[in-house]
Amino acid sequence: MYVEDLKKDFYEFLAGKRVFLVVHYDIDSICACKILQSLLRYKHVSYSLAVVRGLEDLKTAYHENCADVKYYILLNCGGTLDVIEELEADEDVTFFILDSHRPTDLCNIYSNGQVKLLSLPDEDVGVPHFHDIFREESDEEEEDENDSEGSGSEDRASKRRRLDEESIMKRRERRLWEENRDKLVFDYSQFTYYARASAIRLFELAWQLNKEDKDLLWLAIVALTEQMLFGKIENTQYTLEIGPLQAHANRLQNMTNDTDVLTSLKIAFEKDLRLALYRHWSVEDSLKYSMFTAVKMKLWSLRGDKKLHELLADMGFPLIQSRQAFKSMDLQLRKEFHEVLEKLSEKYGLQDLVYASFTLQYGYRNKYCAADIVYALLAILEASPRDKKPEELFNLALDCLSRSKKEVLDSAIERAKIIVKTLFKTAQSALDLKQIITAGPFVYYIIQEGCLDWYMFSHLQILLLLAHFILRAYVAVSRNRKAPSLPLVVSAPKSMDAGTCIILGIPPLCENSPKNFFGKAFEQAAERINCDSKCDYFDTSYFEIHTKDRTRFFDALTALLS
Amino acid sequence: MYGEKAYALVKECANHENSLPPYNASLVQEVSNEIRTLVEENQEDAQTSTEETSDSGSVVSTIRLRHAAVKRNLRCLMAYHYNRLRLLRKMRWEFGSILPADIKSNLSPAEIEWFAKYSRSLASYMRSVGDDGLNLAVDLKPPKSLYIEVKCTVDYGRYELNDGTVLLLKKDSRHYLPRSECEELVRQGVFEHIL
Amino acid sequence: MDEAAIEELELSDAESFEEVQLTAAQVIEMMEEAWVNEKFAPEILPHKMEVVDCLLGQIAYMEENLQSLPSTDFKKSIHQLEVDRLRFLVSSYLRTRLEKIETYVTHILKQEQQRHESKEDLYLSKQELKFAKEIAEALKQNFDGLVSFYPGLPLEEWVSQPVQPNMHSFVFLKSKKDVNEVVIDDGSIATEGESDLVDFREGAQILIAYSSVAGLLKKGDVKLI
Amino acid sequence: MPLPSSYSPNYFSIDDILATQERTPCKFLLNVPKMGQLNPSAAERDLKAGTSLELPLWLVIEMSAGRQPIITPELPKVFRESYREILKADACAVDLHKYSLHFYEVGSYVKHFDRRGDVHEILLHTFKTRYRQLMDLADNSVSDPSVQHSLDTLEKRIFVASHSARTKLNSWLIKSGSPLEAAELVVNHKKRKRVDVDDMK
Repeated sequence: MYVEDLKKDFYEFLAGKRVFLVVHYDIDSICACKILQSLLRYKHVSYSLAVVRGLEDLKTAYHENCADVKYYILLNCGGTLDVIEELEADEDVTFFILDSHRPTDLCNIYSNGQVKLLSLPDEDVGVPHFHDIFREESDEEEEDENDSEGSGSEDRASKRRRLDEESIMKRRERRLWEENRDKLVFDYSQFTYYARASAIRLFELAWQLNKEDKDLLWLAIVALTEQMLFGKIENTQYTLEIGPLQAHANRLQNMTNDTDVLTSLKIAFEKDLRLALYRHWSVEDSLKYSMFTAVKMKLWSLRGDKKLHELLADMGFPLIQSRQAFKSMDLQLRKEFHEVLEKLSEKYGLQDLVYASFTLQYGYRNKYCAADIVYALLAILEASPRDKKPEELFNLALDCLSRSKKEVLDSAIERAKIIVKTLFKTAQSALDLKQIITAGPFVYYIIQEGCLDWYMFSHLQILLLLAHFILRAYVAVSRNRKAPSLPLVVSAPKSMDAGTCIILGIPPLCENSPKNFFGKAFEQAAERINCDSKCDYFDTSYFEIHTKDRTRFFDALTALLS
Repeated sequence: MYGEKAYALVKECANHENSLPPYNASLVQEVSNEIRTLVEENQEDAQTSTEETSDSGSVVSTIRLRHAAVKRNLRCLMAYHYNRLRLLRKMRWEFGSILPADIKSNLSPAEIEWFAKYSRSLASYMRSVGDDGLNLAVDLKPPKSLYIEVKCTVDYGRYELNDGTVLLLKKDSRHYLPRSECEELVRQGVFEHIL
Repeated sequence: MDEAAIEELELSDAESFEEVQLTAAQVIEMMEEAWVNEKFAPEILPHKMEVVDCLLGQIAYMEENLQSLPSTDFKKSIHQLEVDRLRFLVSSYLRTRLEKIETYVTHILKQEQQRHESKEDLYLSKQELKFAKEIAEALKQNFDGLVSFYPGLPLEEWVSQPVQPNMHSFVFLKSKKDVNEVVIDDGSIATEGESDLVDFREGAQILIAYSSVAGLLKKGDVKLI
Repeated sequence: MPLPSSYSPNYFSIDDILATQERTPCKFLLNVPKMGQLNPSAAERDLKAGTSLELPLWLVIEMSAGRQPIITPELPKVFRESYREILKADACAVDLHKYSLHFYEVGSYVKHFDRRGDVHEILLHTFKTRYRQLMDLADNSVSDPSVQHSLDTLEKRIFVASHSARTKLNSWLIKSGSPLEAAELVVNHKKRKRVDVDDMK
């Protein structure tokens, strides 16, 4: 069931209770978690916190603590599955779920109170009606069964005949109902997609409670930016969400009277460029490695390289300057950068280079755009040394978001550059070596075990970014007219020891929508070839199988989608 | 030169201002031996002093020199032990009455005995304050807030709070708890306070 | 919120200290002054156990009342914080004294002995004295064991030069009333009349060697800050 | 929470023991029988009057005191005229650490060997001039360990104390709160354990 009044039935309800927070390992969750923590503190709600990466982690976290804690808040996890069933939860346990993964499991939506959804009902699209899905076994039927079991009555035969007719009718009706239900459920759960970021929902709660501030707003902004950068939501949705956040930014800015540069914090609504990390990089590198410019100008080729230099020349940026760190470039050039590039964007086919975003400014020297922070968090969560545990990285990511730990942020940004570069180089070599293969209804790309950077791509979000990059690059160079209408499947090694790999599918470019049908397709393909599969991820467009089954799996998928 | 070994003993303290190295029994023994030798030589010379006076100066000077060396050695010896006890005292406040095994193995038997006595005296003092005693090992900083956020740094296992609720402390898990519940665990390094 | 309970909390101030004619606020103020003095004075000061006991009683009483409040009450957290703060005050005061007792144990016991002989009030409380004697004994035993390998060693030195507080260290103080002609002790042996004198006005703040004002502090004419 | 202690060496004071181990030149006034081994450059049984040796302060102090001194002490070279001139010129420029690890402590002992009081004066002068620089460093150096290299032990202690006070004040001003911390010894204990584990690998 949905919680209608978050303030009364969630926030105030929790006062004085012990709560367990289960947080999914992603950027939106971290932002949401930070907002929630600050809210819980006002009420002195004592909590413990666990980080989960998949269903198994969720089960472990629940079973380790279910004896001691009765209230669970699940952030970005658990919404898409029947938690009561999956966790074998006791009756006295209550789950509050705020999950941006869709579709939400129908059992959660129609739960009688043990599962409480914190999202808005209209974020779940096309939810079937209760009676179309759940059918109360009528008393009659039960009697029916009792009767047929109890033998020995006199006019059994005649009664049975009568009953037979009745039950045939009933069974028929029931079959029809079941068919209808299966269809409804299939339609409902056919696509996996994302609803609005959980952090935004919690920020709104904070606002409702009059406990919002710029720090919390910034978290909501970062979460939204992540969804946009990783292609999890449509552009229109991004535009829709950004309006209210801009209003909040203005309002909060006007409310403060802190003018001291050293301590004040300023969130500005600004046009930004789709160039990764350029404020902390050099102009040339950022232009070259960012997906947007790389794909539009085909920068992986020699010709692309030349074009890039032409662009720089057109802009009036000497090579020496554009290879310098942005911060140490001539002030004049730095000021002009935006404008000049915007002017030239049409000439170089870079329309849409500019998008609306926010920057955060504090102290004299610290200015970050929301995307910078997203990249930094990504680097911490998914590109840290292998010996770090997810909990440590989660803690580090929280540190990265607190302004007092600038060194954490800066080193994360350095690592983020490596990610961006690696994405570019991987896409480049995929094209050079013609590794992007058409399989009829889809194209696929496999990162082989021997690949230098395979470990980096065994992480969900980086793999997603790579998939976007590869698909766009493929469409840009492909002579196949159908290319924009083909989806892409990528696969990367997951664990060398276990011999498993991840499969990720993304929808075709022409659909212009992140709605993803691969979850169901993967499931069916795996069923067809009867292979061992694991669906531990909350986002079902990811799948995990044994590497040895991959060829058969792809065959089955081809057959299925043809 | 006399007192070199004793000096080495003190140097050991100086080099480990905040940790307790293993009790250096052999060096202590050597210093004791030097003291014994010096004292015995002095006693011998004191008995035969009259004979030497004439030709090569007074043996009194020799005795004075040796006596200075004895005093120096004693001072070093005692300083070594005294400063170890001071450190041990600090440990009682920081680790509690039960020391980690690896620290305990660094102590001499006499030090272990002293520690037990000190612990006992301190405990009975704390019990005697007020009507029902006062634990002086907590409330080390003026409180700022009732609840604090902590990060668990070790796999501690299940831990029961004062109000009877139990929570599982796993490495790197985060908790938001009443400060009074956390303080001792923070002191012992189980928790890390996050501001 | 149970209004009566809150009222009771506040009433307790007046009631429980009737016999000494002190309000809770006064007790806390005395404790604070004693704590700051003890913290900054190099030597141990006469104990203030009656204040400590008073305050502990009050803490216990407040905690009892807090127990009866529901845990969600906002006022409860405020009061709880206040109780924690008071407990810190007492603990810190007693800890500081223990530190001094342990550091200067030989010296302090010697002085207490002298005070006892001249029938003066002792500086240590009964419990502290017991504690001090115990740890002095433990230290002595430890040292005895150490030098027992040879009888008759010249051991008088650590007893004759015990660890002593530096009475000449400087302290900040505030005068609680006018005090005239304080003799400034600059460590040199000055003959009477030659030494410098200074007058304190009430409320004046002064930085001065502790030895010059130890007496005033113990009388309560000045307080350290 | 240690007591605020101003400088006061005692019988057990490690620093004082270390300082009195420093050597100073002296001349023997009397023969000392059987003590020839103290003079490494001669192989005689007795130590002859007139011998010049460098001896540790603790011995020098004992032997030069009393009604009948056995030796006369001289000033260590860093307290002699030429060095004093350097300190007088610009005390701040001197690497005191190279002069002596315990410059002030040693100074306050050897000043008694100098009847004119020049050492006394130079000690005061050096400390006063350097103190201001020291405070400046402590306030402003961003935990740069190199600045500590030219300080003697006493100065280093003052530096560390005031630097940490400064850091605490800053963090209090900015965050208005100080975190609860693990006990110092516990932290050290853990660090050491980690080192041990590393060693075993």
